[in-house]
Amino acid sequence: MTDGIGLLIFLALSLLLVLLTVMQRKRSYTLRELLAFQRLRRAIGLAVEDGKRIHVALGRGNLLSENFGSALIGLGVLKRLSSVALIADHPPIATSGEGGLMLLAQTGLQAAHQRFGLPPQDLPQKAQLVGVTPLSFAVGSGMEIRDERVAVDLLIGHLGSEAALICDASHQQGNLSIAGSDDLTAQAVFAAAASHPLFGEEAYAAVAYMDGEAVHRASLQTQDLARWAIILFLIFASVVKLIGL
Amino acid sequence: MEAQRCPMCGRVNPPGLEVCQYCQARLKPLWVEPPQDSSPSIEVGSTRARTPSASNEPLLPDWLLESRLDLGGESSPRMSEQDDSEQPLSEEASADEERFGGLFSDELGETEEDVPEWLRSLRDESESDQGVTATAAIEEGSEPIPFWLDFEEGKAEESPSEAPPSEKVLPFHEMPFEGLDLEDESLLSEITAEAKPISAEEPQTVPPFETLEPFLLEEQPSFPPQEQGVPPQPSASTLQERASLSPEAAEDWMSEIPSWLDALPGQDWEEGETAAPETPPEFLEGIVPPFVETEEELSDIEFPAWLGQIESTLEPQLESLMDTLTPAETETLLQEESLGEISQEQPAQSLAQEEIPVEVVGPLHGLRGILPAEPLVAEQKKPSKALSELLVTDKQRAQAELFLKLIEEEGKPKPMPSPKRARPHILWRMLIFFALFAGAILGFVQPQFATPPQELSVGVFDAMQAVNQLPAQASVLLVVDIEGQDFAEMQATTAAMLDQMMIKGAFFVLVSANQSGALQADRLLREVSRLSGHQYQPSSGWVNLGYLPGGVAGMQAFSQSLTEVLPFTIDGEVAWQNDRLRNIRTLSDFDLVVVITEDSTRARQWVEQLKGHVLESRLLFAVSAQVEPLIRSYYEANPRQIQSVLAGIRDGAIYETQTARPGWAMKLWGAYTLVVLTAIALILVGSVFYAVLALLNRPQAQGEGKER
Amino acid sequence: MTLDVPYLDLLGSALGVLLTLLVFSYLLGDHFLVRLVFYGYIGLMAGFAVVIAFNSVLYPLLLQPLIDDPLAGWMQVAVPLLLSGLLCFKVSTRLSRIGNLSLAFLVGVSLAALIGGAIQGTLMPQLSAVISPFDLERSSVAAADRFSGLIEGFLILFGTVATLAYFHFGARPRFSGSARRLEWIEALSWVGQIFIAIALGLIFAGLLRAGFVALVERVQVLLNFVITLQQGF
Amino acid sequence: MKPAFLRSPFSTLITLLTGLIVLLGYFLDFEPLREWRFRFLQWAILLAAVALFLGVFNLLRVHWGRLSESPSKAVYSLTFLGGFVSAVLMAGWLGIQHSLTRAVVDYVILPIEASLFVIILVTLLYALTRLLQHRLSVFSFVFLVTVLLSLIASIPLLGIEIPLLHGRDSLFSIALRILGTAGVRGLLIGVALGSVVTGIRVLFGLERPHGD
Repeated sequence: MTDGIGLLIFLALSLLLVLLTVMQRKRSYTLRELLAFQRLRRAIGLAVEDGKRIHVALGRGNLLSENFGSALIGLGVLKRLSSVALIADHPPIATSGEGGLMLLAQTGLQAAHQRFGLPPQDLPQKAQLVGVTPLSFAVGSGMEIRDERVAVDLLIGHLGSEAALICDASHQQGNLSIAGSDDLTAQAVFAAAASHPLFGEEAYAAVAYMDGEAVHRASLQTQDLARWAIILFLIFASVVKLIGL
Repeated sequence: MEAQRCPMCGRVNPPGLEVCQYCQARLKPLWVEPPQDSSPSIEVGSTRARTPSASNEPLLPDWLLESRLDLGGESSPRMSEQDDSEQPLSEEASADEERFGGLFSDELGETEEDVPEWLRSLRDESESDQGVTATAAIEEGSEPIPFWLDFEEGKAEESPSEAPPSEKVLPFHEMPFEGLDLEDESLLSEITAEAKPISAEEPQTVPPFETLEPFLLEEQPSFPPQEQGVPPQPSASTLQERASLSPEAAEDWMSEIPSWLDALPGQDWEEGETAAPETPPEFLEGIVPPFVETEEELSDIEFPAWLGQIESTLEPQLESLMDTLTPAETETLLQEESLGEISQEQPAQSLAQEEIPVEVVGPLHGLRGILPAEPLVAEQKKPSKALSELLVTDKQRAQAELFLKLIEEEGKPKPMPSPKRARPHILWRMLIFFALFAGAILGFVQPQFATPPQELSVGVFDAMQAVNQLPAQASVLLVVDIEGQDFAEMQATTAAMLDQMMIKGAFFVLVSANQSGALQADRLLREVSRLSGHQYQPSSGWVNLGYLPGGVAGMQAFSQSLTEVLPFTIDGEVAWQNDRLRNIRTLSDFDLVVVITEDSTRARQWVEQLKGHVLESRLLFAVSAQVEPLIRSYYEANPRQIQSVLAGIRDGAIYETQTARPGWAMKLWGAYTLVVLTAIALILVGSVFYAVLALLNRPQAQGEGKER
Repeated sequence: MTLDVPYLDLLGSALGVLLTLLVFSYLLGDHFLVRLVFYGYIGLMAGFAVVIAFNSVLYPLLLQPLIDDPLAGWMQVAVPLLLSGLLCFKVSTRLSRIGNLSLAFLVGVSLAALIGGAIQGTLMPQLSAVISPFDLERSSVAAADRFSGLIEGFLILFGTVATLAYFHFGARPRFSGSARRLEWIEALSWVGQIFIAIALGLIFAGLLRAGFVALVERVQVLLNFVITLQQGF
Repeated sequence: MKPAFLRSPFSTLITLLTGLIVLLGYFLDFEPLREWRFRFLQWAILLAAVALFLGVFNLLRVHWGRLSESPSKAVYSLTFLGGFVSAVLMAGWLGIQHSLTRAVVDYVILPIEASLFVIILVTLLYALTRLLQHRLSVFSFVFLVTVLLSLIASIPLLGIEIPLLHGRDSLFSIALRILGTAGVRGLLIGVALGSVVTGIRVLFGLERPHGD
């Protein structure tokens, strides 16, 4: 029974997403303002102008679990950033704590280079697996932040308490850190230690706020609709359970 | 032969005339300076990067510095060096130089192909559509917008009727890089709305360079002494002298250091001072084509579209102005014109001489290669009031001033911005560390400060019950998903429970969904065994299945068929051949499953994946305190999804207290409580301090924000 | 205080203490020695991870079938071996496209794990957990406690709804150029952020408590070492 | 801009097919699907392990390259390579449970990790105390107060336990637990929703964050 409901949820969300993507062409979905992304846009411009890099920490999420979702967002952000920063010849650097994520990041960066007709150079340095365990990943990322003239740190992916070390390295360098994760511990850390924390679903809106493509706006619209459907369902189901139907 | 346009009044004259039929100005120049390809032209509008020498002369705009270098005959190497070493801007600037050279070149026989791309687009555009902005044209051509274009654009848009009071802009006066403005000014500056009469007593070339003179004297000691004392009036002889200087001589002179240029930027020219030098220096030659054009050249020259626009707008204005003049004013004007004619005669006679004159008065004292007398004399005429004025609106002037300020700011040495690093507040961090450290030491040295937790937590009670119900020689699956960082806490949380299991002779199967956990699992059992006095060893006491890869998928597969998913131990030995594990085939065969983790996500994943494969009554969670808020809801759910949750050192200490076997948790408890107390104090003090600091700074920050 | 460190482990303890102090010195800032420690640590962990991954994954899934039964084993491992081989091309910039097939496969399975895991592992259990306090028939709670359970359930339901409302992205553009949500959503999301703050605050406090234990353990190790030295010399 | 599935149709198709097979295996109780799902998961686990190897290889390559750079960087890289080689030799040759390997875990890895956690602790406390300075908001205030109260409630204050504050069943604990649980549930549901929609977006090739 629950399996069937799961499939139903999947199909409904898929249908909604496709429909809303098509509808975006007629009427774009207006998004609320999120300070973090306003700052990010400005910081990217300044970083590119200043010849500094942008660092994306993709986390250490296992590819074969639901942690992969936030890492996908991190990869999407990396892709957009590389499109901007390649113009200034300062491509972003990506650090990860998982081999698969590193490969995906390298593939994304390579594609970005090819889009600009540039030969991909130093990919092993630009997208690295800096450590295979949470702490070694955090320590490795921290050292990359210090060594690579980074101006903006984006921590989007599955992280844990070790994220505090990355935020601290970023803070000590005077960087802007924008951080979001699917992990609650990481979110708690970001609440205190990041310049601009992204809570819960906010991290999943990063790509939409960066490029505003139809599919990303449609994603957020889908999430909005699904969320209200969930809210209605919770209220309705609670009442039904309470009256014993 | 085509009709020729008067360089003074701008009106069209029939071909063949030597003087303008309207203003009597000479149409054919008596002397034409041969085009000097090698003569460097000033860079107009260049935004060249600063050269090292420029840093010593903060007030010297780069464009001027470059022009000076060029004039000094060292342009090529310097330029090439710069082009190699400096930013692309330098290349752009040299490209600009070429463009302007092309624009103001005397080589009027340029073909359409020779016209720079941007200029062609500009011309095409102005021919085709006057309304389209030049900026757009440049953008279409993917060319950087020349800065002056905006000014021109603004000028072209000014309608005569709506034009605000126009104002004369002096050459180099705060807009040294504006080629076209400069040109217009050189072309027309002497004839202003006020129509200042130019007399021999009025040395119009002096004031701008007045302050330079001593400097020049120092720099040019080789000039004849008699020339130094020459009064500033240009006499006929000096004019002759100038005209007699050959272009070659001028070139030779130009190869010398033009020291007067050194001081140029330092001069603060007052607005309203006499504008053009009597004999414009050579570097202006390229930007004053109307004065040096031959008749043929004049007929061939193609005026830039913007100039045509100005003319077309000004001509009616001029005519209306002439109509409004009173007879007396007209007479005065005619007198002035006749004066001009007189002065025009002498240079004409001296044209036969091939020497280029040497300036003997004023700031141009000693200079050769300045523009010859003919244009000079012609310049003194006032053929047209309207054309004499460069229409510069207040807005444009303000923009120009702003631009100059920007350039000046660029020229000023700026202190290197200190690395934008946030102050790490090392002191506060060290204070936090040492305070906590001291608290911990005090806790160890004086354990009486701490009291053990007295309450019997429901979670601990349930866990104790589950362990107590274990049969002897039970098989227990320990999922150890911990990192080294949390080892101490997890050991404190689980030590009492594991001790109880060891007392019952339980056999452990260890597995971990992370790589560190695989290393830590062994250590956990070793430490508990050692501290509690057991003799637990690998193989006899436990089997470590090692790392379970694949995240949730791996957990799921493991839950379904553990023996297939993890057939070997961490050291690659066959796992399930152990006597104590012969009866284990599925998860439900274990007497108890304990998940030990510090990761909230993995804790949740394990709950979901073990659901249905393990009885709730046989599923225990021992988690870090950080995971408690998340996992406790599963324990408190209705119906309950797990048997119990032990969270953090507190539950470990309670467990030890209840079993009356003080262990690792109780050993740390005293120091722990003091450290927590210290931390609470630090948080309170620090937060209040920084909050007050923020509140105090707030009005200031708001004020700054408003100012911005 | 009793000594927990055996004398034979003194050397190891000394190394541990030295490393502890070096890492603590990181609080003063990044420096050469602490970097050496970090790089060595990263290297060690990478080495262990490789060996563990080999023992736990590559050996049982790729090599063991071949050892057990070479013929059948080849059939079994042919596809994963091919996929793995193709993935190895990813190390080369020029030939990396060849590895895209394997990567696409890996991403496909990962996405399925992501979607399936999120729906079945999080979404549905959490939804069910929000509703469950209202299911009085299945409740195992004593009748006396049902009322408080209901109150608790209502609070959690309200908090969950408010928290969910906090994430609402859709907004209405304003004349000022900004975009703001409807007023009542704004109000609900304001309440939602309080719940989020409390949840994250609790987790943060738990993280601090875990850290305190780590600190206390380190201090104990240092003290033990000092006492051992005092007793030994 | 063309959708991702048009730019890389082959990769998108592979991703879609494998994803749908595994996903349907999740949702539908249909034996062939389950079998294929299990097989695909096994292959993916293997690929993930190979990816780890490639990641470590990449790390080795980077550090190998740095050996020829400045001496300081070379020393760091040498340390990294030394650590790696010794770990492989120890764990691979002697075994994870060998006494030498255990000693390295006990006396090198554990002290470093535990000490790093102390650094994290100090960093977090430092960040917490400066929270109100950075963001003076209701959220920050509630967050800070929750942390403080939670810490206070976790230990007896100099031997005294306040009834309403201390203990897991105290009013304060219950209130915090209820409010916290609500927040946690909302966050988790939101994250799950975001994950699912992101996954669908990539699965159907509407976006390829890792490609063209």
